[in-house]
Amino acid sequence: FVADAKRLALHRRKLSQDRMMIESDVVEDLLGQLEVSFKDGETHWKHGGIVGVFGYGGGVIGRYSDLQKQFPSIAHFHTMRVNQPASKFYTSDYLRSLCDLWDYRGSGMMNLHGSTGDIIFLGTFTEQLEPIFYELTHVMQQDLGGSGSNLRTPSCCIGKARCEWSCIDTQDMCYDFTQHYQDELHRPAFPYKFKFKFDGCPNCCVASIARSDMSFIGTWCDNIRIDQAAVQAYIGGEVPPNAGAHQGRDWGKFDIKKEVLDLCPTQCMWMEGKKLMIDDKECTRCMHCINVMPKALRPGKDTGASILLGAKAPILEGAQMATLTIPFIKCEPPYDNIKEKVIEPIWDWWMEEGKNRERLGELIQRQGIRRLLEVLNIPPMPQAVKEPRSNPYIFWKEEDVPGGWKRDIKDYRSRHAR
Amino acid sequence: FVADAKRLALHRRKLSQDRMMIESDVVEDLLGQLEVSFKDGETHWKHGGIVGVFGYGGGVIGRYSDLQKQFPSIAHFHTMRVNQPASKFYTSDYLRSLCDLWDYRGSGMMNLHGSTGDIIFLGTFTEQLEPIFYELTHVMQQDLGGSGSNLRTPSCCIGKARCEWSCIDTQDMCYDFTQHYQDELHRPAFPYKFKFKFDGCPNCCVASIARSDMSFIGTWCDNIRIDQAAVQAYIGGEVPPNAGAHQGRDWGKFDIKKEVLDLCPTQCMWMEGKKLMIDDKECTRCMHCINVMPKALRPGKDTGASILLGAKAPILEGAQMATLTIPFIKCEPPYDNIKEKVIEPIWDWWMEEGKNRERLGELIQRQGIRRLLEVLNIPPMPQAVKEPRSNPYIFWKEEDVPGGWKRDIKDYRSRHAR
Amino acid sequence: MGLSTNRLGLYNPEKPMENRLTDMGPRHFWQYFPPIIQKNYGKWLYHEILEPGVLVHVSETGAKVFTVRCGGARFMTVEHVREICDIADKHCGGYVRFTTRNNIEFMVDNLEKLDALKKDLAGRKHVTGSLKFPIGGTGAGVTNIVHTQGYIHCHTPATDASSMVKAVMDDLFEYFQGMTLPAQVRVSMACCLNMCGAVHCSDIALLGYHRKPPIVDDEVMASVCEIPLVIAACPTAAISPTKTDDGKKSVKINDERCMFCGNCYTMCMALPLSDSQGDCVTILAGGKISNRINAPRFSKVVIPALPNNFPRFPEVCQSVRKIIEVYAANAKKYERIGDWAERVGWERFFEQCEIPFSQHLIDDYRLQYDTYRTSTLFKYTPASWEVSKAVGGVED
Amino acid sequence: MGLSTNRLGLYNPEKPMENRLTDMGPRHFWQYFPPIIQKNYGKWLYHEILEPGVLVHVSETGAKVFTVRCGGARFMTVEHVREICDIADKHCGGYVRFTTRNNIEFMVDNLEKLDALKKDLAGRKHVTGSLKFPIGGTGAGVTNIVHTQGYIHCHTPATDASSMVKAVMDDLFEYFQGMTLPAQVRVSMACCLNMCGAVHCSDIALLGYHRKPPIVDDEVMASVCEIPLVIAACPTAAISPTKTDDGKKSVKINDERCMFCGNCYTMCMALPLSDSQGDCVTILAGGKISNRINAPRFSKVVIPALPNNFPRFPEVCQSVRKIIEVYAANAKKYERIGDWAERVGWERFFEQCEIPFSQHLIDDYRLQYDTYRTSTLFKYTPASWEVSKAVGGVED
Ligand code: SRM
Ligand code: SRM
Ligand code: SRM
Ligand code: SRM
Ligand code: SF4
Ligand code: SF4
Ligand code: SF4
Ligand code: SF4
Ligand code: SF4
Ligand code: SF4
Ligand code: SF4
Ligand code: SF4
Repeated sequence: FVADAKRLALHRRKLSQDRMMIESDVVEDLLGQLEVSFKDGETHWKHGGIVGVFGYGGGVIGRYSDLQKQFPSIAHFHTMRVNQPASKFYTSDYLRSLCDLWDYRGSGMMNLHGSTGDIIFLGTFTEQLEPIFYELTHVMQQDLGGSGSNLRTPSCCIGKARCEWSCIDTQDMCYDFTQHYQDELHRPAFPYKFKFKFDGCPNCCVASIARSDMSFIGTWCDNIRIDQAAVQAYIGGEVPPNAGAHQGRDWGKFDIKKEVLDLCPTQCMWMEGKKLMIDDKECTRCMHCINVMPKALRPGKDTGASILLGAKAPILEGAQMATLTIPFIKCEPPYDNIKEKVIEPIWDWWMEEGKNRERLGELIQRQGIRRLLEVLNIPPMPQAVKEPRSNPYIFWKEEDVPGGWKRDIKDYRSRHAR
Repeated sequence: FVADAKRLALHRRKLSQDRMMIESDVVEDLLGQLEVSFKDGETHWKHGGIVGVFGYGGGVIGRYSDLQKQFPSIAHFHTMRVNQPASKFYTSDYLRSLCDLWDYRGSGMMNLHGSTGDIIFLGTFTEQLEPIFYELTHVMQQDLGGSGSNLRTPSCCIGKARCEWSCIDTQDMCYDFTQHYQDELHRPAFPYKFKFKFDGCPNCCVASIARSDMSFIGTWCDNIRIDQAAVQAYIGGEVPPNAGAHQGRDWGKFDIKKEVLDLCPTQCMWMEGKKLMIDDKECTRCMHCINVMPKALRPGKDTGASILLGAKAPILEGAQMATLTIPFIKCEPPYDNIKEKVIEPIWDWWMEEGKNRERLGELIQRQGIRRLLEVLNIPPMPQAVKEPRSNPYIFWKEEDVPGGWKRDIKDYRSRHAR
Repeated sequence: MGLSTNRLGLYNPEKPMENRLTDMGPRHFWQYFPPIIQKNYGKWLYHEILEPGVLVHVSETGAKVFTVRCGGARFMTVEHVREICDIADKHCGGYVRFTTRNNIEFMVDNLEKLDALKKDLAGRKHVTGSLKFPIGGTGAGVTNIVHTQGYIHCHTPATDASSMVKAVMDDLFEYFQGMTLPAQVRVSMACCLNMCGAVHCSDIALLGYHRKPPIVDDEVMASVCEIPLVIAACPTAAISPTKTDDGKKSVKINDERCMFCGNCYTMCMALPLSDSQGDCVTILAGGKISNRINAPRFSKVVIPALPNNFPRFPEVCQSVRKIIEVYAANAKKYERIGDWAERVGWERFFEQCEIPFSQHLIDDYRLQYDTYRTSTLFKYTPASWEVSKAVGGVED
Repeated sequence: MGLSTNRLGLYNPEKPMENRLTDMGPRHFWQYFPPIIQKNYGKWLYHEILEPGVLVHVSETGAKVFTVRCGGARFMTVEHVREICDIADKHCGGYVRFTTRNNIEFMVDNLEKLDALKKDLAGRKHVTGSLKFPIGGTGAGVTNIVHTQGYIHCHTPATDASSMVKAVMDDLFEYFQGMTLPAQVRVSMACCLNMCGAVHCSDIALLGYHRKPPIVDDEVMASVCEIPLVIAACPTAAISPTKTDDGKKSVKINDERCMFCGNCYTMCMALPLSDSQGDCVTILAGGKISNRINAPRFSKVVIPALPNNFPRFPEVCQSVRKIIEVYAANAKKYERIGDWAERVGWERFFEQCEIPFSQHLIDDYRLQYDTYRTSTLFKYTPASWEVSKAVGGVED
């Protein structure tokens, strides 16, 4: 990346200053400060910095150097988060406009992409934030992404655009939810950040299950589609297993028993002569057999999503992965069932009872899945847990218990002398 | 049991009162109170009751009826815990003396045995506690067991007495430790109860891993002994698998692959032609293959015990099973290494830092395994955990960190402007 | 020296310390080993279960010991014990032992003695006609149910032990006498969650449980209990200090926070929990203790509450039987109940055992997070479809 | 309408609200799909990896799309992006995409274009001679390392991101270009435990970590931070209020209780943690995200601390390489690093990777109990023998 940066430095040196609203040596200064940081073994960015564009509570991360005298051109070095198009396809002229804009009004350095998915503009001065925002919205019809205690920029896997396994329209859902919840994305109303991610199947290529408060993962509820001829092609060695993902090493001849049947976690596959059989009601849709034989096996046709809740990084109570909450839900625009029956009840609950800086996952742990069921108004299902509780510490409610809780010590003592 | 009780009632009615120090109708009264309890759905024993024999802090559980007028003969109904001989073999005349003693000075009702392992004398009056104790000690050379915040009566599996798999002398260890720690057993000096149990092998027939603060489980560190001829006998169906434990149902012909090799948790067994092979260094000594083919396979010859710590029932923090702490330790009388290097350091720590009513397992959870290692002065081993921590929240100590912790804000600010 | 026969025997209340013997511990075990056990101690080669309840162990000396295991109600009277002694004298040279699950084991050293012993045992019946010494409890079956005191002796039970165990055991008797199950099934019972007997790792556990917060006996609280200790005793901090209208120091309970553990009552008699309607039986399943194939496992709560229907507990008996029958029909050889449930998935367990899955079964205690299902790996069952319907995920 | 070229562009500071456009969201994705993607959206039948970094997806329409995946340093300058655009124009009709791991994907619709594209990419080098657009990152290999800001932009890092990632990636380059591993190995990097990028479920995770408690900037504490919020921010309650000698309100840190999470600094600038000697790199391994075969799994801490040896981090590179090589040599096909470690047992993992097992690796946080090994099932390794020796369990 340094080579690339140096190249930009060169480029900027050649540009006349009126082609740049930020000092031309911003790159040199950044690399300079980086050097000092290496030497000191400490970052040289000041803490925080509340800047932004009018009316938005997110989209800009304020940064100031603590070596401003030494490196004046990065005295301010705010980032802007630009909401990427779903699954990150671009046309060159769109990208070029971004470059021209950022070259002119910013450091010319960016991240494609940030971990949440945004296009990250790395480093500009406060003065340029509004102008950039105006250019983005008026000229490029492009909005900022999220930061702060907002809905964060949703993202999704490539899905149906170029993947044969996607069980949901990841891009459409991502786009629709982003648009529908613009207010939540730009104006902090939550106790903390909230993230949506959309994976087309359980392979989880956008890692939604580990990185989003609400994770949508495509799945199916009918049967895996089998092309028996293709199965034979795999057995015969005419097609490389796992689409050739292991071709770099000689793993020997493909062995369907060893590589597929035996590895099926539910042991629900077997061969009847030349015929591959699957007991689909035992299948947990782990994708393994499909991954190994993409030409022969495909997910079912009756598709929808599983919704899992509460993934997050370690701060504070330790990391969490998302918990299975809605096993299967059909996903058809305008997705009202998801919005009204799932997302909004959860947000209402979280905004009502969540503590400051408490992620959804932590709230679920604090109040228990039982409370979550009440909030969503859904019945309990064993699928929500790996196993039932092993401790008998059940918090019974008064209405569960015959006769209620009001008791009279006198009545008790009438039967039991002290 | 009611039939049995009625029978005793009859017997006692026949006895002249001077043959009993407790009312003859004690049985009727007990059954009577039981009836009332069924009716009320509540026990009719009063709370607690501190009684005992001089100088001992345990061995007697005080009980008083809360229906004394109705059932005077069980107004007092204290139990005495009599320390059973290791693995509960008896001679009839010893048992008969117990009966005579208890018939005469108690209710004539008992438990063979209590859950911890004691012989339980169920129900006598306070006045008889000392006389019974004197008879036990002087006439029968027999002491009481434990209760209260003491070492509890140790117990063990049948071990070498009648089991081919025992890797340790369970009875001898049980007896030796019980004798060696009589003071701890009789005089409460602990924060809470403490239990030893001794299992001869990982089958855990005395359930030590679930029920003892310190669990000794026999194991081996060399190779499983194989009798290849016998292996063939199993394969040939001449010997029933698992010693005939499944003979009640037709499970079909014995299949060594399906029933042994495939179920070996470490997959360290295979057949080389007619020869059964075991890669012993991968074996985790789970006993399965030995259980299935006792005639063909035996534990190794180089034996000792694994020591696991901290099992307990749910009160308060939830149940715990014992945690592997000492992977392998030779067990030879007088077991000084175990006493000096394991038991006593643990007790010192627990007595020093354990809270009132805090079991060892809870102390370990509160202070962490790391502290346990310091106390035992042993190095860390991955075998103590299923897996390393997934959270990075390491409590570093100052000595671990280069330069220590003392730092000066001025020095920091000299590099970092606010 | 024989047992004394006067009221206070060898004890002299005037001089309580006079020739008091202490710290002698238990009798040494060796003297109670029958000769064949002494001779072959540590020499056993292998064993075989000849028939339900009958074991033979073969020694490298060639000696064989035959063991007959009989069901023991661990609650016994001296009369019953004396009868056991008679049998031991008659057949076993006066030796007998008890197992860790309170069964009785008679041992003989040859087949003739074995037959005689078995005949004798089979002949001994209670007046009620039931067998006094049923033979069984070995191998892949149900052995004796370990249990606790209940109403017979304890002050904290939420149910009775002996009667429930008797009822369930009668119902499962065929499994005690047969070895028809995929693996051993260990049933245990505890009358409160102190779980004496540590039922927390049993294939099936029966647990007495309170469901009403303690009643505060204000009148005596301050006088009979250390209020600070009482407050500290509560794991959920549901107890706080208060004053009664008439100014007495006492405590109050935050009912919503109570999880009915009873620890406060253990510490203080002025906080009774037991209640005929509140107290119930909780069923747990899927635990194990042995390290065979996989690690020991806790039992899981599968039925939160069944009524205390004394003395035969029909609902409890039916539930236990149902689980065992479904298990017997579906598990593979060597699979314990928990192995089977984990292989097919707990959702299948509940579906097949026809046990409704209630929210009470979802952990909400300290380590709850580790029980959450954080994956998409599940099987569809009616329970999951109910959830989908509730959110309009599928057409009704 | 083109981009404006004056200092403030369309923005008028006088009237900040004047024709401000908001809430328009991102551009719609469809317009950025190349024609072949639009035509075959949702119609894909199967795919194949032709060679490292080159995929073909086949549609039911018979159409094929060829994808070339290039390693992208996600930190890019406009110059680099413009070059990407040139390539897209030249070969891909002006279309390009980026993956969820920040690789660049160029797509073409026939083999000729594919060859031309590959040649072109292979020809583009940095002045340093290194490839600008290395092709790879598919299948059973190592793909791009996702990472975070580090010293380039963040205020809380305990190490730098870009430089470490560059160093490690250079070292692992062969695996980026080959598909020689038993399964995919996903390496991720985060510069503090906020773990932007959620490295907590990666096959190998590199994590910047502080090891010194915050220094309290007494002088400004009261003025720049809400002391009660600061105190509340600490998960271990290590922070308490205090007064400085000159009577200023401030806080003090109980160093022993600090676990260096940095949450207090996130909340309050007057509590800096970073320190050249204290800050270190923690290595985690064995995590995964996909639900394939088994559930997603957290990564486990396997090396508590390696030095921040800027800018090439030799110790980090060696450790990562070692783990991958031992894994490659011992795992079965389709086994992820964590699958392998669990199959052979973590004790073997440490033995074979020659990583010392330090007490820091034993969990002592909230859910620690669930990581205890509560069974006798283990393998002997030198580490276990050390314990046996320490207690006189075996002869030295
Ligand atoms: C820019 C980005 C890292 C990157 O280089 O890509 C980033 C940067 C920061 N994150 Fe993050 N997070 C970024 C994605 C994430 C992710 C990954 C994701 O979203 O998929 C996570 C883990 C998932 C999650 O949300 O748990 C993440 C978990 C955090 C956390 C811990 C939150 C938690 O509940 O555990 C914090 C701490 C906080 O919020 O105070 C945090 C805080 C921060 C802050 C704002 C620092 C702070 O103390 O407030 C960082 C600003 C850095 C800077 O100066 O630019 N960032 N952060 C990512 C956003 C770019 C984008 O919009 O595309
Ligand atoms: C008699 C016995 C049950 C039986 O019928 O067999 C028993 C009876 C009592 N146990 Fe127990 N425990 C008995 C074995 C156990 C076991 C099993 C074992 O030792 O293997 C356990 C589980 C293992 C363990 O120690 O965790 C056990 C765990 C408890 C507990 C919970 C302790 C904990 O830390 O979780 C309590 C509560 C307490 O100590 O206050 C308890 C308390 C009691 C008390 C003293 C009741 C009380 O609230 O103080 C009971 C007196 C009953 C009575 O009136 O006779 N008993 N107790 C067992 C002792 C007989 C014997 O000495 O052989
Ligand atoms: C007599 C007794 C030991 C004692 O000191 O009293 C005993 C004796 C034997 N056990 Fe046990 N076990 C005894 C309680 C236990 C317990 C403890 C308990 O249940 O509370 C366990 C752990 C139970 C659990 O895992 O939950 C136990 C788990 C085993 C196992 C492991 C079985 C499994 O599938 O996990 C074996 C191996 C086997 O059965 O093949 C075993 C094997 C044996 C053998 C075959 C050992 C031998 O070679 O003699 C003995 C006869 C087995 C049989 O009865 O079929 N014994 N055995 C106990 C009889 C209790 C009873 O009256 O029924
Ligand atoms: C392009 C991308 C999606 C996107 O929207 O950008 C993608 C694309 C594909 N993934 Fe993925 N995955 C992508 C990130 C992921 C991630 C997320 C991550 O790593 O952060 C995961 C989860 C990783 C994990 O489990 O830790 C992921 C787990 C998989 C799996 C499951 C592999 C496994 O063994 O568990 C498959 C199935 C397979 O590889 O056979 C898969 C399969 C695929 C397929 C074959 C899907 C298809 O039919 O086209 C695609 C090409 C595979 C390849 O590159 O070898 N993809 N894939 C992402 C490329 C990232 C990159 O630049 O390298
Ligand atoms: S998550 Fe599934 S659908 Fe989405 S890209 Fe990955 S494999 Fe395809
Ligand atoms: S998807 Fe997974 S569980 Fe289903 S059949 Fe294939 S391998 Fe088995
Ligand atoms: S624990 Fe092992 S040694 Fe002891 S009796 Fe059971 S099987 Fe035999
Ligand atoms: S004892 Fe268990 S692990 Fe060892 S070889 Fe036998 S079955 Fe395998
Ligand atoms: S389980 Fe509870 S009620 Fe039963 S004996 Fe033990 S302490 Fe008493
Ligand atoms: S029963 Fe347990 S939870 Fe309820 S008040 Fe008493 S101690 Fe607290
Ligand atoms: S991981 Fe930490 S240091 Fe790195 S960008 Fe995120 S918050 Fe900043
Ligand atoms: S770093 Fe974390 S643990 Fe340490 S004082 Fe700050 S908040 Fe508390």
